Amino acid sequence: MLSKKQIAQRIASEIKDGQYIYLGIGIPTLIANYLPEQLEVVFQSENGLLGIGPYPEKEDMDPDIINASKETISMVKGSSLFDSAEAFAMIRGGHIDLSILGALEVSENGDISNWKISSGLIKGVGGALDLVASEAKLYVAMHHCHKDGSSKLLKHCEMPITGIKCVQKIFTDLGVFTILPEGGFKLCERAPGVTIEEIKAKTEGRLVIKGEIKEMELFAQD
Amino acid sequence: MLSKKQIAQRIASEIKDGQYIYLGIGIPTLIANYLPEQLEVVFQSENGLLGIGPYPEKEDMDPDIINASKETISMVKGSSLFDSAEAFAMIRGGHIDLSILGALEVSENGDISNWKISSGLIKGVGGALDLVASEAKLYVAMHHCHKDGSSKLLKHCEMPITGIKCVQKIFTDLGVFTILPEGGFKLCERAPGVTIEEIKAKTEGRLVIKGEIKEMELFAQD
Amino acid sequence: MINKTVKDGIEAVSDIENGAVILIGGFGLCGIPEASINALLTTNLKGLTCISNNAGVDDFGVGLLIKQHMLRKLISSYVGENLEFERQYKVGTLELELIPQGTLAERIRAGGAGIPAFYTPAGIGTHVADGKEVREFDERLFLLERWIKADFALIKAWKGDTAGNLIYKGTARNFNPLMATAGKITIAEVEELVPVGELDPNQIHTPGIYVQRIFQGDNYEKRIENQTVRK
Amino acid sequence: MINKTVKDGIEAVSDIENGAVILIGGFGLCGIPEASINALLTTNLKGLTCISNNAGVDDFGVGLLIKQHMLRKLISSYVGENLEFERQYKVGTLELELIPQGTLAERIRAGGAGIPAFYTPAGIGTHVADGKEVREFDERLFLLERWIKADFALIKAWKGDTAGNLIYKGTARNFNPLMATAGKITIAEVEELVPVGELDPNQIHTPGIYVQRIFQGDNYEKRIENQTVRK
Repeated sequence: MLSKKQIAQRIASEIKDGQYIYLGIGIPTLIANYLPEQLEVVFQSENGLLGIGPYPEKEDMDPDIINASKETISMVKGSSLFDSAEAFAMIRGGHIDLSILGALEVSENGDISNWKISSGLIKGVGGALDLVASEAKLYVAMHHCHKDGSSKLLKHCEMPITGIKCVQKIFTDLGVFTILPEGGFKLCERAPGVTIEEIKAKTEGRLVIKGEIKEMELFAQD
Repeated sequence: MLSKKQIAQRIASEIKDGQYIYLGIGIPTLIANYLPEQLEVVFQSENGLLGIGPYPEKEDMDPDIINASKETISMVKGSSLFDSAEAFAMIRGGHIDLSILGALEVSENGDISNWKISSGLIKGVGGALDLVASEAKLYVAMHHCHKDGSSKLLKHCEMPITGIKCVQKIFTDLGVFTILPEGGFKLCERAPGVTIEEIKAKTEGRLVIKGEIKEMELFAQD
Repeated sequence: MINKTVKDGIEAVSDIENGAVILIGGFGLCGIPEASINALLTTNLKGLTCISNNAGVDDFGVGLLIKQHMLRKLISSYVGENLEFERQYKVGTLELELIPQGTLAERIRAGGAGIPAFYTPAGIGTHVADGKEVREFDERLFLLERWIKADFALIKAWKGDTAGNLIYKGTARNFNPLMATAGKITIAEVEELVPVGELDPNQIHTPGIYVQRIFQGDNYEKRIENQTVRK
Repeated sequence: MINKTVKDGIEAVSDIENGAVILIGGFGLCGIPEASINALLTTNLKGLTCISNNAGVDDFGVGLLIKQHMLRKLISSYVGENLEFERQYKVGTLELELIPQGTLAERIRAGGAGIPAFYTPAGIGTHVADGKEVREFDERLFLLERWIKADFALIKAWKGDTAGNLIYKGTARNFNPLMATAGKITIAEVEELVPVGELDPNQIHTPGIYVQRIFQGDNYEKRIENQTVRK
C-alpha cells in the first residue's frame, strides 16, 4: 500500500516535459516535490498565476503572493500574473494540459465528486468544477477507500458530483486505473505488495483485469 | 447653414465635464477642437486607447500609436491602453457616456445607417455597430441632405441599418433635432439664417415643430 | 483628466443604502478592500447582498460584515473558512448562493462587458445545472449562465492615479479587475495614489473609465491566511 | 521554463497546410505579424481562410496574401482600403464574411476562453442578425453569436521571452492578445526576444501558455497608413 507521498511520486513519473499543469489540494500538491530537475513544467494557480514556485523563505513571505489554498508561495522565473476571469478562460479554454485533483468518489464511467462538504453543508469546490469540464486531461489522486473502509471507486457517485465522464486515470494507494470508454476501472498496476484480491475486495464499481498486472516501480527516493 | 466646423462647434457645447466619449470619423472628429480648455473629457479609440490626444509633432509620430482611422495620434496624460476585446467590453457594457457618429441616414424612430459602402459593396462599419447597440447616449452629426439634395432624415432608412431606435439627437447644417419617443424629428434649434420652411422641405421623415424655434447661438470662434 | 479622488473609505461608501448589491474584490484575504470594508462597518447598513469569491474568516474580510449581521445574502464560490457564516446560514438569517469559481468570474466579466448570457461547460451533469438551460454546441453540452452586475463594487489595487487607472500587485489582482467593470459605482482603494501621468499607460490593468471613486487607504493589515515557508 | 523559440518566420509557419484557418493580429497596418506574413509569402499555400480585423492595403499586411491569391475566404470587420480584395471578391474567387468589430473581438476571445456562444446586443434589427437566434434578457433583445477558433494564430508583440510571455506596445496590442488565445498553434513574433525572467510577471499582457512558438523578427517596416501631424 502506498503512502500519500508515494502516490504523488508515482504520478510524478507520468508528467511530460513542457506541460502546463493544475494541481489540486491534498496529494496532488505533493507531486511538485517529485519531479525530475530537468523537467520543464509550469503550474497554474486559479487565483491568477502561471509559474508557482516552492514555499518562500520566511523573510520573503508576501501576503500578495499566494496560491489557491491561500498559502504563501514564490514565483518561478518566467511567471505571469493575471485576473480570475483570465485564469478560468485558460482553464475552460483547454489551455491547461493536465489537471490532477483529489476526489471523494470516482464512478466507473469517470464521474467525479470533490465538493468540499463539512457538517452537512456544501462549502464550494474552488476551481475544480471548471477544470473537470475543460478539455484538460484529468487524473485523480486519492486513497482507494474512505476511513470507514468503504470504496471510493464506485458504480455511481453517491455524493454531489463535480463533473461527468471526465476522469481518465486514477492513482490510489492500491494501484493505477484507467477509465474504459464503455465504463469500468481497468487495473493497470498494483502497488508493491498489494494483491489483485485486495483490489477486487475494495473496488465497488466494475473492475476490469486483463492479462498480467505488474507491480509498479517507484524510482524516486522519499 | 452651418459648415462642418460649425456643426462640430455646436455639438461641443453639449459635452459635459467628466464624460467618456467616442467620436466617429468625419464631423465628429472635429469636435475635439472646440472643447473649452477646462473641460475634462476622455476620448476612447476602439483599437485600444482611452485618452486620445492631438495629432503628434512630426518627430513624435509613432506607428504603434494610432486611432481607429489609422491616423498617428498622441496620448494625453492619464491614458490607458488595452486590447480590442476590452475596448468593446467597455463600449458594449455601457461605460462610454456619449457617442457621436456620422450617418448616411437616420429614421424618424431613431434608426441609423452608417455602414461604409462603396462601389455597391458593404465594406464594414468599424465600431459603430457595437456603439449604437450599447447604452451610451448617441448623437449624430451629419449634413441634412445628400449631395443630390435628397434628405437624410427619413421615415425609414433605405440603406442597410446599423442599429434600431438608438439615436437621441441629430445635429445637421440646418438645425438640431431630438427623436421623440413616439417617433418623429423634433426641431429644437435652427441654424442661423435657416428658415423653418427650408427645414420642412428638406426633411422627409415626420418633422415636429412646437412653439417658437430659436436660432442657435455659436459662441466659439472658428 | 477627470479627478475621482475622495477623502477616504467613509466618504466613498457614504451613499450605499440598505439592501444594496455589492461586489467585493479579493481571493481569501488577499487583495481585499480593507478600508472600504472597515468603512462599511461604521454604518448601520442592513440587508446587503455581497458577491465575493470567499466569505473571509470570522474576524477579517467579508467575515466582519457577516459578524455584524449586515448581509442578507452571500454569493461566493467557496465559504470553507467562516464559522459565523455557517451559524447564520443554519438559522436561516443569511442566504447563500454557491457559484463555481470560473463561472462566477465569467458572469461578473459578462456583466461589465454587456454580455447578458453565455454558455459554459462547467456544471454540466451536476446540481449546478438544476433549472438551467442546457444546449449542445459542437457535440458537447453547455449551460446557459447570466451576467452579474451590482450597485457598487469595492475593489483594492496597489497603485492608482486620480483618474482611476489601477495597477494590481501579485495575486492580489484576482477578482478585482472584473469586479471593477461590473459595479454601477466602483470604489477603488489603493496603497499608493499618484498624480495622473505617473503610471505607464501600457501597464495599467484597470482603465480609469471603470472607476468612479478612488482613495488611498492606510495601515493595510494584509493578513496572511496560511503562512507557509520553505523547510 | 519551457523554451518555445524557433529560428524565424519560415520555420514557424512551416507546417501550415493548404486550407488552414489562420488568425492574423493587427488593426489596419498597426501591430501586424510582418515576419510571419512574409514567411507565408514564400510558400505555395492555397485556400487559406484568414481572420483579421482588416484586409490590409494592396501592398502590405494581409493584402499581400490576397495579392498572391493565397486566400479562399476573409473574415474581417472592415475591408475599406484594399482594391485587390474587391477585385477578387467581385469575380467570386474570394469569399468575405463581414463581422462587426466588437462581435469579432468577443467571438475570438470566446474561442480562447472555452465559451461556445454568447449573447450580444450588437446587430439587433440589422442584416447582421439574419439567420441568428434573437432572445430577450431583461427586456432587451440580444443575438446569439458563436466562438471563433483557428488552426493557427499569427501575432505580433513588442517584447517576449523564450517561454512565450508577451508585452505589446501602444495601440499595436489590439487583436493580438485575443487571437493568441484562440489559435491551436499560436506563433508570436517580437521585436525583442529576451531570456526568461527578464519580463516583470505583473506586466505581461499574454501569458506564455497561449504561445506555442516565438521568434524575434527583424527589419520591421511598421508602415503608417495615415500620417497625421499637428498643424
